[in-house]
Amino acid sequence: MSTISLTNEQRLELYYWMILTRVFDENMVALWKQGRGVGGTFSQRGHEAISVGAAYALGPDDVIAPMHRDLGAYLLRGITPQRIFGNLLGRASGVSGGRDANLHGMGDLNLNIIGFISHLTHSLPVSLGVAMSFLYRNEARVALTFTGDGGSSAGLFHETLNMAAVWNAPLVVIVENNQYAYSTPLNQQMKSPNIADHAAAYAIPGVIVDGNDVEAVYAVTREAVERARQGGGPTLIEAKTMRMLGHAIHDGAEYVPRELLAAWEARDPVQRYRTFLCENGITDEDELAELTQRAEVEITDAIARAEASPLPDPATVLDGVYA
Amino acid sequence: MSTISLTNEQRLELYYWMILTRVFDENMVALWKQGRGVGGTFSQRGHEAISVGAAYALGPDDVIAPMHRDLGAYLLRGITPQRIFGNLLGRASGVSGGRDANLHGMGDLNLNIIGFISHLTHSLPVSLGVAMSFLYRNEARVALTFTGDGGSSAGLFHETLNMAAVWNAPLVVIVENNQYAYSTPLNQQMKSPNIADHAAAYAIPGVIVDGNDVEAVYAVTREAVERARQGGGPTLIEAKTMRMLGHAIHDGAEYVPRELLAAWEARDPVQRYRTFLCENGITDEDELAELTQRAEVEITDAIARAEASPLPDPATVLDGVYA
Amino acid sequence: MSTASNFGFSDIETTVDAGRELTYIAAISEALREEMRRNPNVLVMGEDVAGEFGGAFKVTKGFEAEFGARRVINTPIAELGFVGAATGMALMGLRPVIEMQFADFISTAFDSIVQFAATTHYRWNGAVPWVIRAPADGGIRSGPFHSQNPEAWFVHTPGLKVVAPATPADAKGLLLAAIRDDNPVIYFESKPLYRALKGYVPPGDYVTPIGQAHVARAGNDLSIITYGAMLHQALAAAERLASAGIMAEVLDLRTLKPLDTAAILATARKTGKVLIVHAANKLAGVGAEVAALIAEEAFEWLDAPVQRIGGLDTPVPFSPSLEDAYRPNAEKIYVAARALAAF
Amino acid sequence: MSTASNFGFSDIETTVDAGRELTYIAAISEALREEMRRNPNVLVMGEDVAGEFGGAFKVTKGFEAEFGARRVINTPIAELGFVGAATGMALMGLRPVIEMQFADFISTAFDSIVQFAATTHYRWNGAVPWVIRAPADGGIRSGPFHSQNPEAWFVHTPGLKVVAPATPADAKGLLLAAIRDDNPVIYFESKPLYRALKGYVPPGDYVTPIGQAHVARAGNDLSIITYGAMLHQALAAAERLASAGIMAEVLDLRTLKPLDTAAILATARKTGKVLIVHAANKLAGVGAEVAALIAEEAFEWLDAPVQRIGGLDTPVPFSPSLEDAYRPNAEKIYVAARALAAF
Ligand SMILES: Cc1ncc(C[n+]2csc(CCOP(=O)(O)OP(=O)(O)O)c2C)c(N)n1
Ligand SMILES: Cc1ncc(C[n+]2csc(CCOP(=O)(O)OP(=O)(O)O)c2C)c(N)n1
Ligand SMILES: [Mg+2]
Ligand SMILES: [Mg+2]
Repeated sequence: MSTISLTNEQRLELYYWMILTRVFDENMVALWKQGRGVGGTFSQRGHEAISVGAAYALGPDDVIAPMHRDLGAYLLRGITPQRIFGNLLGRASGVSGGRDANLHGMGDLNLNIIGFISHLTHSLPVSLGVAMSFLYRNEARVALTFTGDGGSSAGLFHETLNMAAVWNAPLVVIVENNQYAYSTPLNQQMKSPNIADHAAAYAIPGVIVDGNDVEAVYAVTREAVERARQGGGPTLIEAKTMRMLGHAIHDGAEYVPRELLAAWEARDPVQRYRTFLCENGITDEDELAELTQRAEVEITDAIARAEASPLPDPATVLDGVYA
Repeated sequence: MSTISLTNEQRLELYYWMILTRVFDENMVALWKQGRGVGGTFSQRGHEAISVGAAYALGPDDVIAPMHRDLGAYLLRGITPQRIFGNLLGRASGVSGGRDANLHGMGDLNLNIIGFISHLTHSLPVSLGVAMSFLYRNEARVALTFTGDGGSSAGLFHETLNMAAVWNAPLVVIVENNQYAYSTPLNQQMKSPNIADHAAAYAIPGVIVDGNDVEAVYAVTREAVERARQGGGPTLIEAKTMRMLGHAIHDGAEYVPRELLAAWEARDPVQRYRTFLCENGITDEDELAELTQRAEVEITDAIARAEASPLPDPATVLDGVYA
Repeated sequence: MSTASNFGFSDIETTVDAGRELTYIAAISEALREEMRRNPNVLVMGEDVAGEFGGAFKVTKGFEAEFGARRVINTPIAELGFVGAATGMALMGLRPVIEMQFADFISTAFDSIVQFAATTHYRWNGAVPWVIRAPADGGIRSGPFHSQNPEAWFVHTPGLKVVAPATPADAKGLLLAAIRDDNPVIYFESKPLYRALKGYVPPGDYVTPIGQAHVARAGNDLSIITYGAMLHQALAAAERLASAGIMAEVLDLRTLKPLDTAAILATARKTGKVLIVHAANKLAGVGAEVAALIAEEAFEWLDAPVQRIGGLDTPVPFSPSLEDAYRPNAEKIYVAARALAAF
Repeated sequence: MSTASNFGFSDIETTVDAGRELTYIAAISEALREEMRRNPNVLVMGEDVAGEFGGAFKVTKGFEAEFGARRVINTPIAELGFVGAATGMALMGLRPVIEMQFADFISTAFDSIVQFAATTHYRWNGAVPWVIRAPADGGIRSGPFHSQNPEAWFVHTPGLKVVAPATPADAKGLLLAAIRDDNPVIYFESKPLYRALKGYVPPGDYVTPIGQAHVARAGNDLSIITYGAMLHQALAAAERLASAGIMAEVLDLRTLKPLDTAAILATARKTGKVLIVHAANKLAGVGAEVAALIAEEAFEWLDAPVQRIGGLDTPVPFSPSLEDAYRPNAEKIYVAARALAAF
């Protein structure tokens, strides 16, 4: 576990966002198993440290474009659990007002969040454009975005990093390498397992980080964000982790070797940070249990409110196509 | 000038293809200046050593997918100057039968040539597929294709090299880095000037070669082709050269510094090989003059025949949309 | 036909009863497996098609075990590149069947399809005999990027063929025809029919010729021209119309490019009243071409305005209340047809 | 209007005479320059637009000197990525005007346009006020990849706006309207008109509203509905028709999405005979939507079949003999209109 200068208060914040994400996820999975879901949804289990650690490294004016396993980032940046459950359940109160599905379409420019689109890997060039707008206006702001290992095979990965390098854009790209793209293991996606290796050819910094270590993720992201803010250009960060459940709610992921999952289970990012916090005397199990309890209440309440909220009025179906 | 085991006869062949390409090009430019052209066309000046040296490294069963500055490759692989002028002039006798423009659309599967398409960089994935068909059928054949420095910024560059590496495809990709994409200099296209650097991230061999040295181009291509043939997978070759005239016939290329052109003019691939051949006693100026003369006759004759040949019958306009 | 929401992820039944009643998706899988057995040049490629997994919808489950990794290729997420690679294979005489994970992602491969593959034979006689299988259509609460019907883009593009089976038998017959065709063919499969629709599927080598529409129900009072999942909504509406004494003819286009203009004009001329229905955006959709064709060449036979029902000019919304407003169905067809009959 | 083959590469005249007769391309350049002076959020980006070069067609020549490299951005050859980047800029309130080097390459950016930019406002209220300038159309011996008219793909796609000016005044007026619109707008410019067509262009701030068609010539006998370069072929045909005593009304659509349905229906109802003309592939082209609309909503006013003339269902062939066979022109319009008038 790396150590960087975080206050204990900050550490508890990091933990809270992780446990909130975990509790959200477990409740969401349960909801779908009970047949109360609408459409599909993506489990976030295993990705908590990346989405939370990275988002925590941003200032409020920075812009983030999360991907489909970055629930933690949405929560941390201020989208309430109720609005997210509303989205998942197609409610008018959902972030996209019932227009987009699961964790897609959850943009909110008031919160400096760019919504995700199914088509991989469009968050990258769009975030590059966001970063370019900061250069354009001489603002000391940074854009942060994410892609999966799978998304890194798409041409946009190359186009974006190349242009970001030439333009010296204040952009940070994090690859969440969770070993699989849906059912396809890494070795069928790429020959070299280190996606960060690409950075060298763009002449930009490339960093590999333990994606299950929230403080490590925070530290490398923070460094990249500050470099970008100071005119140092883009950084490519590869966070290694494991997708602990199926690709989406319907997927049992029988194709993943059970030993592999067991090995990663031992490195569970939430449990690991919990142990770290206790062993270093930063907090104790009681306080952590209280946080979990708080998260449970928040999520249970959000689900109840979201489920009770109405579907969109069909008469509004044509609204909002144009600005 | 590198030395490899080429017979003197082979060296004269290499020279002949280069001088034929040069003479073709000069006559083509003159034709267009006289207003006898149809549409646009691309000068080939400066690219002779790459297109000829690389194509010469292939066996007859290998497949080549040239780009728009690879006239030498088309000629060497057996498309006659008359068919090419026919193409440029929109004649029924042209390679594409008047359907495609300038050096596009000059495919001929009997000659194992894949036609070029305007949209950059589609020759790459298509050639990968050709290479995959060789693996599929267990044939010891290789696919060779080309892109410009400009084309290397396109997503397909990444998608193709990544898949070629994973699939260990018998594919050789040559980047003709001529310092410009139309008016855009290299430093506005990419941060690192060495495109071959990308190879490392795909875990495949990457080679930089002097693109004005025909034997050097031949040697590195030959090595890559044989490696691919023996199951060693893909290679990325970057051949450095300079585009000596405008992007296309109408382009005066005022944006290129004259000193840069002068420096490269001193390294003209045709003149350089001529000097090498004479200085090493492989041939003499008389024999070379004879080859030039032969090329002049061949080209002049081709132009005359192409110009005299008819345009396509308009009644055939719908033919060939479907196979 | 129901719009069951479990449209896609369970395994496909592999034991076929004597009556050969197969689901729509089982018919696709059977056609593909049988053609791969018959023709060693046929291969499948796409995201997640290999291994025990066998594709997002399990169409190729077990294929790698039977045909080997050489013929069942998992691709990285690089649609533009892997369709380009399929084009290279096809130019060399192989017959790749490409699975798009969802039809919505076909736009990612757009250039490879509309610029390279579609034009190559016209430009230099390079035949490109691949098929793209595109799991299309909505009504299943999958939102804007897992519900699209993008066929109009490709019908407008010279050099392609486009098919859209509506029944298990045609799912098989058109897939075999598509694979054997020497041109790039886009095969739009209907996700809402996958496991919800069962029907008789002829055994063995059964081909539905490309370019032939099918009169799914005969009638004299008006014509409903449709394709894909909407066929079943149209048939349901026609049934209700019949109870009201209105005899609707229902034409299933089956092939969208080249259109069966003879069949379209025949039904238009026969009934003089035409309603065109598809799930895709009505605006500048395939139905516009059908309507224009009729307005051009069957004008003198028409007794009423040519009507169209299609999706709205919005992305496909996710929420059930919005998607139901977005999407045509039997009720909307019935209402429009009654008005048309009364014209 | 002539189809001069030097359609594109010479510098654009910058001195404007008192009569303000400008070429079509000079009007584009003027509109862009003036709007960049007015609005610091407007920028241009694309391949080769910067420096002294100023774009393949010189529309932005001198712009970098005036506005600086920050507002005049040369991009690598990465259409998908740089349109995506423009979307990001637009979401932050900038107004990028993207130059496609040729309209043919717009398909390379397809996903960025039709999936991301077009849907973002509907999905999460993200406004994307960019403009893509797409130099389109042929007749200039440029072959299949420098002659395309791909507007139908985008008209079918929810969330976009599409314009296609036919005159220098509208070239200016629609470009200003497009830049000021808060949505993604695709602006199809007509290469054959670039330097071949001159006309009066109002000075200063002149806007042609998006969504309004224009009656370019009034008449009672039949309607020719068209846009882009074909307007001038239609007007030439109308002139000849007038000599033959046939008074054609010519409607210039100007905006293709949203269509001015009121103007279309008005002319159809007025004359009862409609001929639709565009250079793009006729099959499932924009004309199909116009014809279908008329067949649906002006049926009772029609005295004759709705006719369409468009490009053939082939790639645009390069050779003059083939391209002339491929492409509509005044003669073909005249012949069709005479037959229609006689119906
Ligand atoms: C262009 C495109 N093709 C296919 C898909 C379907 N798809 C959705 S997620 C996914 C796998 C993504 O893998 P990865 O990027 O590694 O992210 P992970 O799900 O593992 O977090 C695929 C293939 C898509 N969304 N976009
Ligand atoms: C996708 C795409 N975008 C734009 C173009 C227009 N275009 C044609 S050649 C060219 C420059 C190519 O540069 P490079 O790849 O370096 O090759 P070179 O011409 O220098 O040999 C451009 C931008 C194109 N053909 N394809
Ligand atoms: Mg992954
Ligand atoms: Mg170049």
